Amino acid sequence: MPRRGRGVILLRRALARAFLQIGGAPGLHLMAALALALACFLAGGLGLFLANLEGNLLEKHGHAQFRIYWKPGADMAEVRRQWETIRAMPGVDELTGLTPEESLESLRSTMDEGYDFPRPAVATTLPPKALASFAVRGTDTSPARELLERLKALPGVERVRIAPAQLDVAQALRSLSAAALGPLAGALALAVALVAYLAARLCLEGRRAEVELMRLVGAKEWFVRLPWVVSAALTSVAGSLMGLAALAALRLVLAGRLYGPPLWIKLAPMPLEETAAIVALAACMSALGGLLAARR
Amino acid sequence: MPRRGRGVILLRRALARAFLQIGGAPGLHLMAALALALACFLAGGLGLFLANLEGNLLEKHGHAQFRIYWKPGADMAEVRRQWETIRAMPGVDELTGLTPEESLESLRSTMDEGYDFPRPAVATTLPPKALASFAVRGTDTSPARELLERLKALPGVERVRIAPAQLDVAQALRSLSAAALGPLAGALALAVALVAYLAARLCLEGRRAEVELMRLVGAKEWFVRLPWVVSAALTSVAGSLMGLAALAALRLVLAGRLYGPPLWIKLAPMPLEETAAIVALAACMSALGGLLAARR
Amino acid sequence: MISAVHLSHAFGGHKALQAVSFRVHKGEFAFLTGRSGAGKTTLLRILHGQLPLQAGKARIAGYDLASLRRGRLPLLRRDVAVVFQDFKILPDRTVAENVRLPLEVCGLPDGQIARRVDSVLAVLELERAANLPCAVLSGGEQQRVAIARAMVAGPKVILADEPTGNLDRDMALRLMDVFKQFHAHGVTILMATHNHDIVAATPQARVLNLEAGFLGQAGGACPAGGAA
Amino acid sequence: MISAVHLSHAFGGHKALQAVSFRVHKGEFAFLTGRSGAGKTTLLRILHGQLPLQAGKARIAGYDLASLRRGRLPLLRRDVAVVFQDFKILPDRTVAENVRLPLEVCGLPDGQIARRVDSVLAVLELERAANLPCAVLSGGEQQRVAIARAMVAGPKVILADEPTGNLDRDMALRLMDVFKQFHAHGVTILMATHNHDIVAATPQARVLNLEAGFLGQAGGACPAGGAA
Ligand SMILES: Nc1ncnc2c1ncn2[C@@H]1O[C@H](COP(=O)(O)OP(=O)(O)OP(=O)(O)O)[C@@H](O)[C@H]1O
Ligand SMILES: Nc1ncnc2c1ncn2[C@@H]1O[C@H](COP(=O)(O)OP(=O)(O)OP(=O)(O)O)[C@@H](O)[C@H]1O
Ligand SMILES: [Mg+2]
Ligand SMILES: [Mg+2]
Repeated sequence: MPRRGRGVILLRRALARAFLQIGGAPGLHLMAALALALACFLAGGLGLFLANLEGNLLEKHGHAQFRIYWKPGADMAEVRRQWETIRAMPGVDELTGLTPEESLESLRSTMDEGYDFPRPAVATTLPPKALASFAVRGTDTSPARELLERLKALPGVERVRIAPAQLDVAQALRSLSAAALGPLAGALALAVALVAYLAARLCLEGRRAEVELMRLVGAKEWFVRLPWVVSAALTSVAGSLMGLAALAALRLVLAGRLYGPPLWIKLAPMPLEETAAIVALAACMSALGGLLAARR
Repeated sequence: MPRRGRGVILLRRALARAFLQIGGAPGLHLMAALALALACFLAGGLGLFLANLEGNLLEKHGHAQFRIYWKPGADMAEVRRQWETIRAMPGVDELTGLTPEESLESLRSTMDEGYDFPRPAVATTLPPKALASFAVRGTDTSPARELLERLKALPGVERVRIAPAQLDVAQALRSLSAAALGPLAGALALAVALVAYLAARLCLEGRRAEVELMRLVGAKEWFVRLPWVVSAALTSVAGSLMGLAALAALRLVLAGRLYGPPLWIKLAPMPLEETAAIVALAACMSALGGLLAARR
Repeated sequence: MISAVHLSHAFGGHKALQAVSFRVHKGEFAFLTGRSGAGKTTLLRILHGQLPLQAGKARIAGYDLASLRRGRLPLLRRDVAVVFQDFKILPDRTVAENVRLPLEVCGLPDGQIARRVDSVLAVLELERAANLPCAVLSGGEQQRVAIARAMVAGPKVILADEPTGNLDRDMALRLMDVFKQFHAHGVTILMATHNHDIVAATPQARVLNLEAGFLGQAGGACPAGGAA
Repeated sequence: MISAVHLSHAFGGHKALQAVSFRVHKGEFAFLTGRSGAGKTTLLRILHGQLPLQAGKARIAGYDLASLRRGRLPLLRRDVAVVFQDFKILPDRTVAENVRLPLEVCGLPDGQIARRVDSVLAVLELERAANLPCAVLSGGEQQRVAIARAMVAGPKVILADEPTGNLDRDMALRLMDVFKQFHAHGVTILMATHNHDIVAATPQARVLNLEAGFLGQAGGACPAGGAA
């Protein structure tokens, strides 16, 4: 028998052994897969929640708003030119300019339906104004403060208000989720690893004698260990896919409920790379568990 | 030797065996406890989150608001008497009446600092109004609709607006959290049970021969099983306490950050009964695992 | 002390015991012989309550196996000790821990346990190994641990299944002397064995010869069969 | 084929082998005798690479144990088969599965495996049990499974550790005939045993007598000692 032919037979046999191991203790492997599925479901679920929280926070709170007021009765042509200047300033995302008439209109729209102000009397007393949105990054507020000074220095500008509460909320939520994410991610990775290791150990515990015996009758080390590595990896891939599928189904159901009147919250699916990373992590941890458990 | 004395010796020995089993495989028991700690940490953490979410939702969104407008220039004495009538209606939690002057004042307060309306001109055009808050329970909206009809029928009332968006948000969030809580609680209970069972099985796998042998040399069934039940329960009590302690620590840290400017979110601790329930559940599941694993 | 009437046992289709009848009196010493697979271990396992009684009747040490309730099985096993053919010792426990097990589970105080274990280890020449884990013992040493464990609690009946297979002839004969001492103190002994030397060296014993599940007569002993 | 020079082995403080030297030539049949605990199993385990070489030299089937790399140990074990004193069979696998294991791990095609397994089971009178799980076998049947597994791959050397302890005399002698057939085909055999009958029935074999870790000379064989 040529050496090559035997190698192929051995490889086939090692892989067949992996499947036989699963088939030989289907309950145990199912339980292991289920445990992993649950771990992945929980890990993925928390990750999804945090990622979406972060996303929603960024959208709603990652900006500071400046309100810039000109003197009532200022020249609107001059004011419009200054709006362009502000729009070009670094860090300014968006600028909405409002003439006194537009201010009145927006004020009226916040009033109860059917009510109207005595228009000319009010309009002439309102100042032209602009709402500038400024993106806040990190916890450093000095760029925002600088911008405030620059806006105040514009000719014709009477007052500039920064919405400080909003700025603080954004920063508080950001630092909070940053603080919570680290420990949570750590705890979850540990949980997945532990479950995978426990499951692999359990699968192996009953077969230690077989592993030992195979060595005693002349099996090469790779032939002894490969089935453990493969079956552990297969079990955990199946388990993590199950968990992530359940998570995806939950997300679909929730997304349907959340993205509709009146909440309009968008629940983004987990990115494909993250899904793949979780599956790969679970497979690697389990394969490692198999490799270690089958060691001498 | 009297029968009684032997019974006491046996009981002592069975308990000693429980501790010896833990001491004999400290790594395994530590790992089992850790796995349980993580499961409890995650389960408790999600429970805590959901309970607090529910609490915050109830406080902010569990109410529908009615806006009741009288005709501009209505007799304020008559209007005030009607405010009292509404306050007494069933389901009405709170009523805030606003005279035209008060309406103008509240409008002004929403305006930018430093601006003032031309007062008499505006005030005479505003209607007296009242904001009534109505507690929404469950998903049944008919009591709210009934109330709406009763309010509309009041003499002198021109229009009644219900804030439908707000009512719907409250109900959407309630039904959402109800829908999410069930599957999540189920998944977590399953996870705890699985981890406990896996750990108990693993502890036992290496000792099956001993259990069998004890029976063969004349041990009574209770003496064979008691050590397994006790050690499994001890391990899981230790584990779940560890997990809940970690959770309590996390809550303290988070609560400090959340309940302060600018968020002022209150993070209530887990109720003592729930904590006890989780510990007891984990202990029972493990004890059951021990009992089953040591069966014939 | 031990009696069987028309005892039969089948595993699936394979008849391991066929209508076996015999009687071993209190204080008697009997060998159970027969070629490999004849059903010797099966018979001993039935008598120890490890296998259910399929057909026939059996009594041992005053217990009727047909009507024995589960809860009383431990009591039977305290009176009837077995030396298992495959030893059944715990490899990760020390010799002393293995030997003390039957005393521990019946609630004997620690002091008495230690004394009894020490003396039985001395008799079986295992003192040196007392605190070694059984996994490291030689085959013969492990077999002696199994014998020590069966003897330590002072049972009324000892069922020994091939207790000398891993022992050299000198050690086997020395051990037979120990069994004979127990026998002299009134213990009933039923020993399955292949070893003709020890059968020959024990003239006071009767020989029950199992052949393919049937009980023949050998060793010039009293006729087997008949109700207990 | 097998040679040992001043081989010593100690477990903790206990000296199990003390400067043992001997030589078994290619195609020779040798018995290893000695009382329980003399070190027979220890010696066989060293020769099979299960215990490290602590002191002295040893060669077997062309492999020098002192300089053997880990990766080549499987090759040694394909040439040198062992009948383990405690059988080391997998109780939840069938007889056939246990016996085919050495052929499986060396990559023999399935057809050849089936043929070889069938023939070795026939030789050892185990056909009836081929598809039974080993847990249900009698002691003697299990021992024969262990022997079948050692023989099935056609090794150059067979190290047999007490292979007849659970067999009756007839079966033991029939099995010795099988060993002798292998021997006649050029296989080198080193057999640890307590059984004087089979030693007496094998006049062509040399006897190496281990006593308390020392190798004495017995059976009128060629003098032991000397480098390989
Ligand atoms: N659970 C079982 N299922 C099927 N067959 C069994 C079972 N247990 C035992 N046997 C068979 O019953 C027969 C009798 O077995 P037993 O162990 O009683 O023999 P024995 O006389 O003790 O033999 P030995 O001297 O080899 O130990 C054997 O052929 C064995 O294979
Ligand atoms: N790992 C170990 N640690 C301590 N002592 C050991 C270890 N392995 C073996 N021994 C001791 O070494 C001695 C020799 O054991 P070995 O198994 O070689 O004897 P043997 O000649 O095969 O005896 P038997 O005929 O009873 O099988 C025994 O006393 C045994 O207790
Ligand atoms: Mg038997
Ligand atoms: Mg030995």
